[in-house]
Amino acid sequence: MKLYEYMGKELLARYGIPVPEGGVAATPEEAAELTGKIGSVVIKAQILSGKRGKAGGIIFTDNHAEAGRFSADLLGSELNGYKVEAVLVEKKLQIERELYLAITVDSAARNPLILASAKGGIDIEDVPEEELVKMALDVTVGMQPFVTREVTRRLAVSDVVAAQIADILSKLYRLFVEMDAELAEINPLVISGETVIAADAKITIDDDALFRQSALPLVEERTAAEKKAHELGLSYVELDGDIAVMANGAGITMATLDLIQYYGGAAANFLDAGGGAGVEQTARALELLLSKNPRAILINIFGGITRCDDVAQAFVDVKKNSGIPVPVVIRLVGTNEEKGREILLAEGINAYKLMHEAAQRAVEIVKGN
Amino acid sequence: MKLYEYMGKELLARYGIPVPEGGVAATPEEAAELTGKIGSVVIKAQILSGKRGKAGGIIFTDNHAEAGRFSADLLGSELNGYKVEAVLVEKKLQIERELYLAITVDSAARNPLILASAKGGIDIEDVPEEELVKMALDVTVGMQPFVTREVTRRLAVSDVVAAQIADILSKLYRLFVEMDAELAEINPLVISGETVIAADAKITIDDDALFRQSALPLVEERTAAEKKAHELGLSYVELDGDIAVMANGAGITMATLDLIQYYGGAAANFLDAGGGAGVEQTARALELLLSKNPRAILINIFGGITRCDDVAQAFVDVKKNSGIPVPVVIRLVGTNEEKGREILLAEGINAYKLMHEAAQRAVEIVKGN
Amino acid sequence: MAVYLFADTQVLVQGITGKQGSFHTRQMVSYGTKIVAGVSPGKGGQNFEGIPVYHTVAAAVTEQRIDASILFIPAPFAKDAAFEAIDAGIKILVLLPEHIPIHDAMAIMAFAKSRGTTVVGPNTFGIVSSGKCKIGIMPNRFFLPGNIGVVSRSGTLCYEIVGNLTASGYGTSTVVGLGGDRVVGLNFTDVLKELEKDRQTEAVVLVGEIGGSAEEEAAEFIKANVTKPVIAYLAGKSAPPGKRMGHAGAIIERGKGTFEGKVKAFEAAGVSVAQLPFQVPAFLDKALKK
Amino acid sequence: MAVYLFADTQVLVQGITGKQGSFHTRQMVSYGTKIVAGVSPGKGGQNFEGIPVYHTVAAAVTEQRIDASILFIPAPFAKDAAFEAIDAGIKILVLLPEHIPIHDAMAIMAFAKSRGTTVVGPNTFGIVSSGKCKIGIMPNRFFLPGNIGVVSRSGTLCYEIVGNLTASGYGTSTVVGLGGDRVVGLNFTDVLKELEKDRQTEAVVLVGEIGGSAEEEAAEFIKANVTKPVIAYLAGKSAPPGKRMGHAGAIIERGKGTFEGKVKAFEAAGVSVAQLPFQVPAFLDKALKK
Repeated sequence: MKLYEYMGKELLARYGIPVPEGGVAATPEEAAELTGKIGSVVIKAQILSGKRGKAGGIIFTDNHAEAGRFSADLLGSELNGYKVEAVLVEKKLQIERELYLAITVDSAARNPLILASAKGGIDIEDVPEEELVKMALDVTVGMQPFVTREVTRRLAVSDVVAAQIADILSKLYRLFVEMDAELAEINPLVISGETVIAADAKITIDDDALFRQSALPLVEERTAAEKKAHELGLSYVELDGDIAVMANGAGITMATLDLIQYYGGAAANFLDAGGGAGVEQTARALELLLSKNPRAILINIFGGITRCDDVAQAFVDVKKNSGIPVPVVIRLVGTNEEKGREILLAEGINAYKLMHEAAQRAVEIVKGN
Repeated sequence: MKLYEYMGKELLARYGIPVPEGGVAATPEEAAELTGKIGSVVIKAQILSGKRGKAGGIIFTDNHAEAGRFSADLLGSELNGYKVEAVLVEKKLQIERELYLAITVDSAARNPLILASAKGGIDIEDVPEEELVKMALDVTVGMQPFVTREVTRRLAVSDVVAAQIADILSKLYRLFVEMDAELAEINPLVISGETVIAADAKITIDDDALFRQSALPLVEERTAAEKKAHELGLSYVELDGDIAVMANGAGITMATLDLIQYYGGAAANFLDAGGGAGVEQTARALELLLSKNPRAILINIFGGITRCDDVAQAFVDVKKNSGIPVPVVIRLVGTNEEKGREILLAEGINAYKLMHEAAQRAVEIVKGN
Repeated sequence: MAVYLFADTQVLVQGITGKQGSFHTRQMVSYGTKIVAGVSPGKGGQNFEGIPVYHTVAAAVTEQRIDASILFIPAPFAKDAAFEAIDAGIKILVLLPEHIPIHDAMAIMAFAKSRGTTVVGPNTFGIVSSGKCKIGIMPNRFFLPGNIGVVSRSGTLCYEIVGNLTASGYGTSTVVGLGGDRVVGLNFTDVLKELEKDRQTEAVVLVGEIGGSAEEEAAEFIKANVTKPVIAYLAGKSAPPGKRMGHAGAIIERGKGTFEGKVKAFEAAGVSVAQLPFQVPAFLDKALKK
Repeated sequence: MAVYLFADTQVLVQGITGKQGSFHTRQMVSYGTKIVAGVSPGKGGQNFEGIPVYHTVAAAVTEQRIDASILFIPAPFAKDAAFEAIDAGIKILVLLPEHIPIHDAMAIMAFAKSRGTTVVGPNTFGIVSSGKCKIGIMPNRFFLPGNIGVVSRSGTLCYEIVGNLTASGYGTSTVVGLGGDRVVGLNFTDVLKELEKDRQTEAVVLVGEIGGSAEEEAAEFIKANVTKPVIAYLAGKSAPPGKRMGHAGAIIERGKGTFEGKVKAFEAAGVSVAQLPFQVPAFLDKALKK
């Protein structure tokens, strides 16, 4: 779960990391009032996307009327595809130098990784590899003084700045661990006079750890259908095509999508019904697919824990209760396969044995063959 | 540094471990007042020694006058060789069962060790090995739920008691680590109704970590001379014999003491002047030895970092300034040996080359040979 | 011979009395796996269909030799259960649960490394040495003894491919599910190293997917160290960047972990990449000159 | 051959510019030790008498091969410096400082174990392969090459005994100071294992003391595994129980770690225990039939 910049900064501040004076505003009046109070400010649209400056989502002003007008234009509008629901009003910093500082998870090495660069304010992907400071952290020992000493050495900053960065790193690591962050990024980390301040914050919380981070506000990035799927315990992603897909297992669902593309079609979604979904859950999944008005449905079941008869029964139930107005292609193999085939045959459907044949047929249907 | 029971209990309480209601009293009036307030109490002399009950250091009463009289007798008196300067007045517990619980350092295994027993209230040394629950802790993972689950399983306590002991163990481990304890012992840990309470506490803090435990009151167990030695950076222990000993290095000092015993003498002290002691420190060490009025002094120097001429010079300085009224036997080898020998020869002392010969001579002197 | 698991491997089931645990314990027993003990706090002293149940792993290991353990434990408690098994000295740990927090996964991997424990998963279907010992939730009937080693990041897709192998007369030596999470224990390289040494294994099928760099690392390793034929199949060719395809690891982020990059890496290592799952047996025929 | 340290061992000095560090660096260099780098935060880029000085250990290891490091660092900062060396991959760490908090020592040992680093000390005089490489503070002139391995818990007493050996014509192969603290890295058993394998070593002198159980464990190990003659000398026979004799570990507590218990254990293992330090060479003559 990505946090808005203002939420990230609230976390930074809670852990004792310096952030600019400021506040979040949900109305133009609040933005104007904050500007009046702070003086020279920067106002930033709060959306879960970078490159806000280029899109017109950031201004500098010391005029509260201008702050109000700017915020009125932004609030409620769309920026980079995201609706702006709040702006952050912050004291404008005297920037002498911008650095980059982050802690993230190194999947391959299976441990946290410090990323730092003496060049900040730009996308870290654009920093040349040789200017990027990377340092692995051993979770059994954490952020020790020797680690911050090496990071600041490689950043080649002055002693007074190094001491502050060391302090920020220790606090950022505590935040990273205690808040179950996948990414805790400060970009830019600004040197202003003798002081080091976090001018932006990008923090992503591990979705799987939200159960123990209940104090965090929920930031919803998903579409309504994706949200509904999540509540049903399904893994669902909306795509641009017209063949709705359901399969059981993430890998096989991806492979099904690939086959549709291979035969010249386009999938409307990724839907992994998981292993062991019963009649009820499968029926809900089908309804979800129908709600997006696809031109065909492809169901690909390789029954391990999932029982083929359950899937067939769910199909029959949905058809009876709400009707299925589009063609359906089903592939069924595995646990209770024969029983499942019988149920479908009674409905006039001959289930496929091979997944690529089923995918090919679904594409043909949509193409009108 | 050993803590008094009342200090240990203050620490336990600070970490959220249940202790009986009560308070510490330095005067009979305070003890009487606490008894009046609490009702049925136990009053315990605060000394750094066990077996206080047998020595008359513990009573149960619900009469504040009796509490005052008992405390008046105890306070200022000596118990098991320790002066009683305070008593602990605590609510008397309804004891259903007594357990033992401690965390200590397992030197050989180089990690913390949980010690527990379903039999408490007695010296843990008296618990048969097969009834002792021992569980090693990995400092990189700490006190995890699975550890406490195994400890309480082996203690064979009820679920409700197990949950409380698990909680106490977690808190005790945090205390053990954060307070730099070498030993954190609760004996007995009392089951009173459905509640588990720490009825006694024995906590020892690592002397080497006192620099970062400055919030703790200093408990002084040493004699005046030992305290002075400590301030001089010397390692000094008083013994019962009459030959004062100074050497450089703990092992060689012990060996020197052994040689004195081997030849039939008795050492007055252990004094390790350390490696690299200069003239000044050596002189102070000599003065310390003289302050205990030995019948002879044996100095055994194997100069590595320690310079023989420094030791010789210190000897000459002390002799000139304050006089040395007892015979001195010196063994000198190693760094700047020749120079040291010359300095001593000028004072009429012929330094030995071999440590056993020097020790033998010192014993002969005391025996009047 | 197979790798990791053998006919005499003695297995513990943590969470044996739960719904998942009990169902899959029966499946594993019927496959022939030697399940010698179960752990279920509060149920020590009982037994599950003849298998002794203990309160803790420590209690189990004092009475039985345990070579491997599998966890049917809800994600929030999986870290403690994994630590318990590692601390008790168990050398192979199969982490079934999905949705284990990534910080817990990192902690488990660090502790396992320090104690020399091999971790499979989390979010894996398990591991099986066909015909000898299965520790996981894969359907028994597809895993017949043979000479093909299989290593996969995903579950059902792996069954699909193993099903295709079986249908074409190819049995499997050892099949390992690495798990779909970002941080997992065993990776392709670890398993390839073992399969290369295994006399029973004649060729290896690698089932990968988009996201991460595990396939690229595998390709590097194969180039330098693997002499046996390796056939790869990769899922996610059609996935758009920035969308997480079910698995935590299956996402193309910042231009990394793409299908094309992985195919390129494999081809540079001499690995044949099948376009469609059902092509794998034909690729094997060619590689093994059958 | 010797053990642990060899003629080509490259050594780092952490705290090289301090008073102790600079003095003993000169001593080590004059003994012939290859000191290739020093670390002193804030002094990176300088040099100490021709030896390059770095700000961090990580910086040093990127420019030099470092086999071992010695710490001249005040006790409160020793843990961080030790972690730094271990994290940088240094495989032998000599922890000179005394008064390192015991919790720090436990943390260092756990981290070192997980990374496969050998720790000598804390509160040790160091380790020397005579004539080849000395990492420590022992006086150079007593450590002449020969065939006797020596392992000791205390410093000056060890010099005394090595001095006696030298005077009797016995040189030393490798001499290891285990350190006087309660929690130390290498113990008698570890060193005995190496010396037993070392072709240069013909016999071993073990210098122990009261307190702890290290000598008893050594005796057990010798009984089962050591074929070379072992002579022991033990300090502390005359020490009363409950008094800590300088070393944190040298205390008889609750009837454990007594002189008598240790002598008994050694005698049961066939180890000759010398009553007086100067007797050791004669015991060696007898054991080696000279």
